[in-house]
Amino acid sequence: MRVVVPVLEVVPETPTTVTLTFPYPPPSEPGQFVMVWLPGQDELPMSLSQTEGPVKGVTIKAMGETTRNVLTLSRGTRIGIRGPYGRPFDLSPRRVLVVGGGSGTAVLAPAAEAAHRRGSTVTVALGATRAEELLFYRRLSSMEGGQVHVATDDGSAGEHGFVTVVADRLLDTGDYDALWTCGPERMMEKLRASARARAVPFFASVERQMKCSLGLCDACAFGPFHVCTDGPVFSGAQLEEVFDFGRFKRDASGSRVPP
Amino acid sequence: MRVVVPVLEVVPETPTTVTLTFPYPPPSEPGQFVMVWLPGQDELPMSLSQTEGPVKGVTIKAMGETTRNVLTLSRGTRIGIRGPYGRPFDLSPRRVLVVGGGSGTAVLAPAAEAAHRRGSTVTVALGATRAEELLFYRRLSSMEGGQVHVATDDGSAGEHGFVTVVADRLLDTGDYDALWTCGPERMMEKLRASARARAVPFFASVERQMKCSLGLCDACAFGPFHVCTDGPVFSGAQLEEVFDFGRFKRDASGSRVPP
Amino acid sequence: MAEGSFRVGSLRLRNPVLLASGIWGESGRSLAEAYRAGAGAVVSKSIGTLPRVGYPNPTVEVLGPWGMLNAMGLPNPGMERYPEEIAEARALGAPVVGSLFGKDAEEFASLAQAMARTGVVALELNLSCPHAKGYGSELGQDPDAVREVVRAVRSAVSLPVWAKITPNTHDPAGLAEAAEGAGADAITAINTARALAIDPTLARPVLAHGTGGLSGPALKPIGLACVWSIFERVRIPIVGVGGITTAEDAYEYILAGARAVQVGTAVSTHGVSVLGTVARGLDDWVRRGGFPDLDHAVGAAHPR
Amino acid sequence: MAEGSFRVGSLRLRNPVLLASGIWGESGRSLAEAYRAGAGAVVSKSIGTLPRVGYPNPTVEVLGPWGMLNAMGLPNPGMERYPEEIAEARALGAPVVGSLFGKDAEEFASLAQAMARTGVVALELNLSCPHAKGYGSELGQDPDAVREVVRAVRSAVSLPVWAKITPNTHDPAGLAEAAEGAGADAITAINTARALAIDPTLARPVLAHGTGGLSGPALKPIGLACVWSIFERVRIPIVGVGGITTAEDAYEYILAGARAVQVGTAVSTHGVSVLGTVARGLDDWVRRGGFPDLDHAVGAAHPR
Ligand SMILES: Cc1cc2nc3c(=O)[nH]c(=O)nc-3n(C[C@H](O)[C@H](O)[C@H](O)COP(=O)(O)OP(=O)(O)OC[C@H]3O[C@@H](n4cnc5c(N)ncnc54)[C@H](O)[C@@H]3O)c2cc1C
Ligand SMILES: Cc1cc2nc3c(=O)[nH]c(=O)nc-3n(C[C@H](O)[C@H](O)[C@H](O)COP(=O)(O)OP(=O)(O)OC[C@H]3O[C@@H](n4cnc5c(N)ncnc54)[C@H](O)[C@@H]3O)c2cc1C
Ligand SMILES: Cc1cc2nc3c(=O)[nH]c(=O)nc-3n(C[C@H](O)[C@H](O)[C@H](O)COP(=O)(O)O)c2cc1C
Ligand SMILES: Cc1cc2nc3c(=O)[nH]c(=O)nc-3n(C[C@H](O)[C@H](O)[C@H](O)COP(=O)(O)O)c2cc1C
Ligand code: FES
Ligand code: FES
Repeated sequence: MRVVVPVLEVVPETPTTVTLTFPYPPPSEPGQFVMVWLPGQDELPMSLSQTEGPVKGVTIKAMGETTRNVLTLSRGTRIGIRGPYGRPFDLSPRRVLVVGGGSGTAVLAPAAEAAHRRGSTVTVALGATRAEELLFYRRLSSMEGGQVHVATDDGSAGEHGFVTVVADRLLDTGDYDALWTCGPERMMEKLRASARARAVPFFASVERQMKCSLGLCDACAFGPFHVCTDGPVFSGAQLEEVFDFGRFKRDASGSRVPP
Repeated sequence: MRVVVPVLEVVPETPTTVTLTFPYPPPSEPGQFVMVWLPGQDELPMSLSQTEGPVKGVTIKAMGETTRNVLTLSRGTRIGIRGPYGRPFDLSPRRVLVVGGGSGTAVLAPAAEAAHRRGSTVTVALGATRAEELLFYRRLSSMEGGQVHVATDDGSAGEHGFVTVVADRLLDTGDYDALWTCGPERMMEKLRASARARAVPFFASVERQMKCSLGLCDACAFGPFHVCTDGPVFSGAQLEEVFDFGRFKRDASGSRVPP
Repeated sequence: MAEGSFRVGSLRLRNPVLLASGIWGESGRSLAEAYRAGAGAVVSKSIGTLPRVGYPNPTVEVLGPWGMLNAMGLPNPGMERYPEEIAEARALGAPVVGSLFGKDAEEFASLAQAMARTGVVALELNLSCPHAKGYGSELGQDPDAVREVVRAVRSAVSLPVWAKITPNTHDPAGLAEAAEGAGADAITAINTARALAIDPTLARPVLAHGTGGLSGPALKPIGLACVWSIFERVRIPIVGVGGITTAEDAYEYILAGARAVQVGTAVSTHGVSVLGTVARGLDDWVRRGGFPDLDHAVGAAHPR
Repeated sequence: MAEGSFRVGSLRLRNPVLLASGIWGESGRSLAEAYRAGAGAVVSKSIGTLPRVGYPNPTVEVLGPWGMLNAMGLPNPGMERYPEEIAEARALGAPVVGSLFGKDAEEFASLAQAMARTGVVALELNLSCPHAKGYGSELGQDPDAVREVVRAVRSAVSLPVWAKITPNTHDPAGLAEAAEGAGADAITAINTARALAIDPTLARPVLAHGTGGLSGPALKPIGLACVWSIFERVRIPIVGVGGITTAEDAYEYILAGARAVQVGTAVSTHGVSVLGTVARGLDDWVRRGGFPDLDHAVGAAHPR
């Protein structure tokens, strides 16, 4: 059931991304998402980037009209929250490679931290268009013993090029029990191939059009699954069953369109 | 919420009265009542004459069409039950005089037994039109150390005349912490006067037209009270506030008529 | 809100939370108790010309904490006897809104005259009785019948006239417009929604009458939608009713466009003190909503 | 009941429990999954001529375990694109009832022809779309419009035609009669009930569209009453829908007069396996009720 809460903090993360925190006591796990209602505008699915304790957080990148308006929200603004929804990351793997692309890192950060706290070894690779768009670089670097590898499209930080190249190298040089990723779907699709080739269990957090988030309306139909209830985290094996993955999404009318 | 249950036993108690038992686990206390639905006929309030354990019982006297049909019910007939409703007898008094008139004894028997089990001294006076209409004489006589005084209108058992006369004598010769009664309202009204005159706390189980039994419809309006939720057991002090007691009841239209 | 500062049209009441018709309304003393428990006014049981015993039991079915059905069948002592109940309620200080039902405009008008003589503060017309013209329908589902009834009552009495609207219609606002056009002073919305419960083990309806009316929390979203659409199309005040249990519920009705509310089923599920609790809590909600008074909150959820 | 022994009119289905329209119906694969989970057939999302994105979010509001509101706004990929979804569902073995919505008889008829070519087993006409003639009303609230639409579709296709009735009416049976008279093969009853949720802290409706439709358990007593009254007045089969979560609920609809049922909201609250669970349990209820088969239980709660 939806509750209306005040925004506690608006933390700029990159020039196009902010974190909103708000009081929301229901327990949640990394990988789960909430529906964020900006009254008078829209209600959007957002992964929790802060999953512990009574104050939760979401990290939002300006994409369209609504998310652009989020950048200018102020403390105290009332927003509606319902959830958490969906299935979280399985935190049991001992050696995890985390590959984030752009705002996809939002959902990976709490998962990486939780795994790290449980004693897993967490290796992180982050991709972004340019240095200042790197999300949660500092947050993830501060995990003790962890290492954050970087790639940017323009070479302004880390490697010049795609984070998938960095990920492939890491896969080739290290041993991993799992690869976790969230980011542009074509990036994830590439990583799935890389992980499969190396027999590393693969888990991706997938985004689709969402309306009900209750497994009712079919807006998030994804092969035999619904992203809202069966995902957003899917295993490589599950994704094998989804023809659309990396190929199609559905727009708000339910029509298949390129992802 | 209503449940439909099979009648387990149909026990004849007098030529005009039967006890029905049925499985109904919800806990109840002596003085409370249930709504008994005879599908296709009517739904009537009936005090529980058996309040303990998962099998409950009601003891019904043939008065009108529906209750006459009850005499011919057979084992296995399905009836609807909802409740228990209402406030029970306070079982704390140590010396109780119980005065039953006709089928009113149905509600007094489990109360008398419960008080007796708790160690109270219970004296019983029963009235009926004639010997064979005495209800629960044997049941109440079997309470260890208890005593059952009897009056019949035709003198065919016990004293010839009204049970109120017996009660008055008992009140004059014994000490009581409470008088409990159920029966014709004019009888109860007389007993109230007797108890008041002797400063014996008085409690009566009152009958009124009932429809919802939920304190909603006002069918059982009784001064400032509703019999279904504030009663059916009322104290003498409460009855002081009810002009209608002993004077008027309401018919199904809500019109005041003689009791 | 200061005592007595609150109005529905020309009628002043101590607060905007009323007891709904048919609940605690058969006896004058019960009406008075509901007023004592904190209601702003109390609506009587719907009264017809002759005594009616109503339908046989079972007359109610509890579906869950979220709702119940009833088919009482308009039991009432009739207009000849009922004035003694109103007299008792009035003697105890309670302002009574007299609810009426009849088969046609003529019967409504003559009931209205009789009810007006009892000293009620307003009349509420229960238009949910079987309609002779339309098989299986209610008089209050037909805008022409509503217009006729309201007009007849309007010209028979000078008291405020409230028309109570059914949700069993495709166009509640159209019915309200008909009532407004005919001179109604307020719209009460809504009565119960037509509903049925079947006992599967017995393969028969639970209520003796068969179908009944849904009340309680599940009726709230339906009542809110009716008030919402009525508010968009009439100017006279709306009295919201249907599933109100908490002050928050009442406030939602106010935001949707109601100027007062009535509480029915919750008197049973939450005790009669719910009337005072809702009245006090509503005042808090209005204040916390930043409105100077309730009038400013009326309809505030509509886009401006 | 043996597989395939069950019928709605001339249509044979493996069991009488269908997936309701608008639930899991945007993609063919989801329809197939619902069939695999045990539905007797699946009803598609309501399809119109052109793609529609529907209303903005929020499109749903959960009120409690007893009900929810939605105002999706009929999102659908349009009749040009949707056949590929039906093809996928059929390829996976699922019998699909194609649901349609249009603004008038002509649009319905041409949609029906297009839908018929996709290989659906029947058509369901969703008559709950805004009606041009009546302000604020649905096309399906007007018996004349219902008659016109059904007649046009009837003469355009040879498939079974089901008319889906709204509860937002004073006379559901009258609408059903209109559909029957115009040649409908079955009545589906009911769609959601008009309802509203307001957020009191924000003083605004929760759903972006304002009003929405009530579904889930709270709709069951309303749906049962509609099926009850329709059964009394039409002879074609009725498909009952509204608040069915358990086999007991489905059986109550059968006793009220339905020959098949649809399950919507419960697919979300109880998972898609609810379809198979209800189908199997319904069979048990029919047997335990002492009926030789489901046909004998249809309408059995009506007085004979
Ligand atoms: C489970 C889930 C979790 C999510 N978590 C987050 C999160 O943590 N942070 C976050 O910023 N967003 C997240 N999203 C995406 C978010 O819900 C919005 O879809 C996105 O922010 C765009 O919102 P908008 O209304 O401003 O853009 P729109 O007006 O809808 O679109 C603006 C432009 O961006 C494109 N676009 C929109 N969404 C996407 C997308 N998902 N992928 C690629 N292109 C897109 C559109 O095609 C369009 O060109 C999540 C989505 C899902 C399903
Ligand atoms: C809280 C409560 C508990 C009850 N417990 C029992 C019980 O344990 N056993 C039991 O047999 N009955 C009990 N009753 C009474 C019972 O509910 C019926 O009212 C009564 O049995 C008559 O039913 P009927 O429909 O057959 O008679 P009706 O057809 O209603 O009436 C037949 C005749 O009996 C008269 N009559 C009906 N009821 C009464 C009455 N209460 N007092 C005096 N005259 C009456 C009528 O005026 C009429 O002349 C209780 C009532 C209440 C309110
Ligand atoms: C037991 C009962 C009896 C009712 N009797 C009447 C009546 O006589 N006249 C009337 O206009 N409404 C009557 N109603 C309808 C209520 O006044 C009210 O409109 C409806 O119950 C919705 O409000 P609620 O959900 O708060 O109960 C009755 C309702 C119930 C539950
Ligand atoms: C999210 C949602 C979308 C719906 N979309 C449609 C639709 O497109 N066409 C239609 O005829 N009914 C639609 N309905 C109504 C359902 O088919 C069904 O009639 C209603 O929900 C009542 O059944 P339920 O209580 O089992 O959900 C929709 C219902 C819901 C909850
Ligand atoms: S968003 Fe509606 S089914 Fe997933
Ligand atoms: S029986 Fe309805 S209030 Fe007591």
